[in-house]
Amino acid sequence: MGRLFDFMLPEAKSPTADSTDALFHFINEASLVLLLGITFALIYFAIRYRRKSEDDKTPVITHNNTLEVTWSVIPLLITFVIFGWGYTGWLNLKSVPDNAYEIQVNGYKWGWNVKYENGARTLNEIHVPEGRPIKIVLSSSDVLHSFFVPDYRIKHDVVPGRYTYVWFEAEETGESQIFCTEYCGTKHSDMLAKVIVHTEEDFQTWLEQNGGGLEGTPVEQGEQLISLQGCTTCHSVDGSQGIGPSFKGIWGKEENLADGSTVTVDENYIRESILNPGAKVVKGYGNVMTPYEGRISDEEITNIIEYLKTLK
Amino acid sequence: MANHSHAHPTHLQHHFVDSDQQFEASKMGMWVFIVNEILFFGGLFCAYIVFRAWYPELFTMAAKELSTVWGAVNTVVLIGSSLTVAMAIRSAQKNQKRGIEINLLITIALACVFLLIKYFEYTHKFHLGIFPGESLYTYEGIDHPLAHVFFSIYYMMTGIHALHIIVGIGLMIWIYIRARRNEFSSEYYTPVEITGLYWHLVDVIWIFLFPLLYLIE
Amino acid sequence: MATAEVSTQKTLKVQRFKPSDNPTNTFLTDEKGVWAWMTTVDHKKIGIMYLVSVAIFFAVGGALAILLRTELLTPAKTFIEADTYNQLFTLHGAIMVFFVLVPSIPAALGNFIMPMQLGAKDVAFPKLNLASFYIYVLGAIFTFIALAKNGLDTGWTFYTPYSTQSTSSVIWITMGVFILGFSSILTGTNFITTIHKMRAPGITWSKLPLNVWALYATSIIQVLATPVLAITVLLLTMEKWLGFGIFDPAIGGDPVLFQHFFWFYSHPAVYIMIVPGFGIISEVISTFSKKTVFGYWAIALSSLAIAFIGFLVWGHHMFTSGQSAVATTVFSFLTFLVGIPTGIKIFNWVTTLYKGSIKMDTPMLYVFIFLFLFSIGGFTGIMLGALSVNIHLHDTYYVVAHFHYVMMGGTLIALLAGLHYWWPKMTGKMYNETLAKISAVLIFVGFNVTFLPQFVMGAQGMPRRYYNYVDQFTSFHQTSTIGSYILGVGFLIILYYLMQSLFKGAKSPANPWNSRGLEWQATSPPDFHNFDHTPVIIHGPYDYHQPMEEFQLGLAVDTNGHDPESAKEIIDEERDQWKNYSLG
Amino acid sequence: MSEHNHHEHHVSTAGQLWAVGIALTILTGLTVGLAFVEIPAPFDIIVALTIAFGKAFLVAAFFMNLYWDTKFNSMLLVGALAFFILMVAITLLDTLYRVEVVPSF
Repeated sequence: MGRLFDFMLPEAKSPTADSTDALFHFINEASLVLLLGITFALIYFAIRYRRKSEDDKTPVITHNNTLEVTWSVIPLLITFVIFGWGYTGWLNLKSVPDNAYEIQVNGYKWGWNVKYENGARTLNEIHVPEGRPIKIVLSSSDVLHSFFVPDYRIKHDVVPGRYTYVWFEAEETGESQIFCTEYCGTKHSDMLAKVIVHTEEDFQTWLEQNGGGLEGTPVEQGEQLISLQGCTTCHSVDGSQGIGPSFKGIWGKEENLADGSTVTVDENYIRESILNPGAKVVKGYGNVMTPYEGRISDEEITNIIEYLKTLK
Repeated sequence: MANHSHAHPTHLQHHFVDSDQQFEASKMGMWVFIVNEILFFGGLFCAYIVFRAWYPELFTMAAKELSTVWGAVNTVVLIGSSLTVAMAIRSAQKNQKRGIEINLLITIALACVFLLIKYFEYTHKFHLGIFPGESLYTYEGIDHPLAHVFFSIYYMMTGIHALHIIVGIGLMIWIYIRARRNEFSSEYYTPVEITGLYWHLVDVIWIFLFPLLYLIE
Repeated sequence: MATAEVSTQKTLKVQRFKPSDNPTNTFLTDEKGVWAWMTTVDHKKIGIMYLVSVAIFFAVGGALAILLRTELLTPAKTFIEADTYNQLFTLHGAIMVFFVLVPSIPAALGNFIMPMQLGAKDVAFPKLNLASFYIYVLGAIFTFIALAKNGLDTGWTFYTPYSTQSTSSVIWITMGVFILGFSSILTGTNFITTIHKMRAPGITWSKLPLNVWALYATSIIQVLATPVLAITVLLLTMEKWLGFGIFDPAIGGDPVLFQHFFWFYSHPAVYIMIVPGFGIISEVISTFSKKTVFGYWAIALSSLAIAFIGFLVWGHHMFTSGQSAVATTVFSFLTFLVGIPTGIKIFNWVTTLYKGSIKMDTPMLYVFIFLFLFSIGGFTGIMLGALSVNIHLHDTYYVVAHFHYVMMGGTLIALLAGLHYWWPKMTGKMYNETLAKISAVLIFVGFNVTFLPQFVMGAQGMPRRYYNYVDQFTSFHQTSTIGSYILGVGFLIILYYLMQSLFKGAKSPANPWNSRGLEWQATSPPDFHNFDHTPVIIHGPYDYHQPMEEFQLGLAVDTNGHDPESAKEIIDEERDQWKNYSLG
Repeated sequence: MSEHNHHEHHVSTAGQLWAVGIALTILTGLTVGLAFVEIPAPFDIIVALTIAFGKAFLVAAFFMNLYWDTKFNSMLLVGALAFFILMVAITLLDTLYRVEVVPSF
């Protein structure tokens, strides 16, 4: 259905968008009518009643209660309609269908960790089946973030220490952009992710292939872990400059710390820097990393260390 | 009568028409400032109420660390000082210069007593390791993970209140000096009156702080 | 009231005081020299000092905006680093809100004009007024210290826990804001008392200029809301410094509670910024259409209604924050209620033009620009108040565009209207009308080119506070950047012709616009005491059907008469006498 | 008072002031005493706050002279309290009614 303000909205890809879009168009169109009315009146009066001489006499019109009541009550009624409409649409956004498929998303500086029911994990990609309501349970490991998918018209802040949620139902296969919309620091604008919509069968296959944890030698697992955990967002593996020190050649290196002392990069230093990054910060870098205490197992740390040893 | 009000008394500032306008304006200005103060402390009370509604057990447990007796003594001390300030204004209205001075001195003394008691309360807590803020707080006598939050609120409320007491003492010393210089009379005692209003406000705030912090069972 | 029972016995004798077009003695010639300015308690000089400070801060904030827009020319890095960008947008917001918009109209123009509109010699507490200015300066110093140290990267909203974890100079800035808050509080206290106690004979509440009503409503908000900001930033400072555990979830606090505290001030604060603008619009629209303002009481009382309801809607900044569903519903409902009084104002202003004698001088041109831009700001505000739509639009460029339409298209345009309207009164000089109109048109065009595309890209999904952006938004961003340059040029032209007018401008008569307002019945620029007599008011400030002579009355003898009601009575009795005098 | 032109400022008698001071002290004693009596949960704080408001009223009305002052100053005080209550009430609408979402796996 073609509406005047269609150009403003991205194509809707979830039933959660329907009510929102209808209201968006209604308010825009009603506003346009009023705005044109006001503008027309302004221009008409300015021309019709322009000053002809400095001695112009104007009539004394002080007030008109009928008019005042009219232009108070009519807008009031319109806004009541808008309120009710917005409220019902919003209730729908909050009411997750019972059969919704649940996925956990953890926001951190700066990326999204995604966890599925069978233990599969992805970074900055949410794989979902089409035609099924999806509930995203949101948590944060550091500061406030906000989970926003324009195509589905959903958004919710991700609050540390609490769980929040959004839901949607992808109508067709394809990809939709995810943004972080609560300012969270240096790479806030790079905290992007994608919803990847599969057919039901493709999704099940994908889930099976990725479920059951990581496979391979410790070094191979470590390599996968540093991207899954989002380490590579800030620490490069090729020696290029990032938010944190590069992993290339880090093993066994003497690092100068911010407090003036030095430390040799060994197992204990790496372990401490993952669990409590603020303890020993390398000179020239900020203390901005999220502590991974409670979010990573000892075995995973060992695997990461094994991998780092190979990055000469 | 009419001549009198036409004469320009020394205390009358140039932009006012007469003493009455000046007095009423000053007093109203002080009341508007009191509105500020209420909302200023209001923010703290709001934090208090929100956290008390969330963690009632924390407040019951933590309040046991506060001394009801000394809190009550301080309440009476402040009530006494409010009384003497009111008496000072009355003395000014009745042209009793000695009365203003004596009552102000008693008020200042009582305010100092209040601060002294507060000082001992604070140092006792510091001694136990009850400091404001999670990073300094070391006391382990309260079995609640958020014990430091109660004391953050406690220190903030009583600390800002104590700051107001200190400002009040300064104001009253200033008023006292002016009273010594014979600046006040039944014709002009605006500074005494508005300082008094301020002091009563400080009293009223304590009247609420006392049961909310000390008397939780 | 006490004075009422007193003055009934007095006889008021009035006579006409026609303001001289060539005053020999003005507040500018009275006390000269830097020291005299710095220690003055004259509300007019203090107003001008505020105006200069605000202009400087606006230039800084504007320059930051130009840098930001330039960086956004390309989707990736254009010329500055991400961290620098984050600092720049934080500073742009903080400076524009705390140092420009909040003090702009009340403290600068309001300080100058309001006591004159009341026929008073000064505000109630002139020394306090000067103190407010220096507190403002002190707040600015703290801010500059913060910049010199580590800057600020939290956004002007200081959301926890980002702000408590940030390594930038948050504490210096929050202390700066704390101090600045007291400047605002004291100005508000001063104005409320002044409006109540300092009115000249005859100025009843129903003859109060709408500008004064607007400043009254503003002062009420300042007095009630600003202390909460003070306590909020104090708690935030403590949270960061000692770890209080009230706002930071890592140590037991609640970040959403911080947002409540913050917006309890910062939402009413947007009314602190816009309501004084409403006052200016009412004044200008009446003068340049030579007509009584339509619906005086509707406009006056709607300011108070906005001040009141404006306190109850702060949670509409938090619809996606995780606040409870009950709170969200209530806040959304109340948000629509605050839209109504604003709409009433716009309708009344437009109706005022009906059958007027409309002269499109620069101030009036700005009023028309205001009515158009602010209407858009208002309608998009309704859009953002609707719950479901808000979920989609929150924290996108749609919001950025909305508040720029309200704050810049509203407050700043109103400020420009007021500045051009009162410039002759303040300086005694006329500015170049042609250049003024050219720059007004440039600003109108530049503004829309800058911010209209932001509505579209916001609705498309472009989040705010983004250093990089996805390619699909490139053309919108580039258009917006070009618009910002046009805006910049517009403001530079204003700076040029206003400075030029100071040195080479034609001399302004006492009342160049033939306004009935009391401030125009003083000389331009006014005398040190504003009027060399005590003005007496018998007509409303917009009674254009009454002869000009009847707006130039003052007490014939110096008495203490200060009562509105009795003045009117007595003046009516003596009407014939002075009428002969003045017309003869 | 010979000054007809002046607003009559109320002058409290020493007895009035002392009476208020004593009443305040008694109320303080009362609230402390009641704190040691076991009053069930919501009522203990209601009683304590009622007494506190009573004391605040005495101070405002008689020490701060609101009882004899222009009504506008009382209005300022009541207005400030009203806005404080609004602030708290609306904040509580959020903090008391949050729903916890706990993930199922």
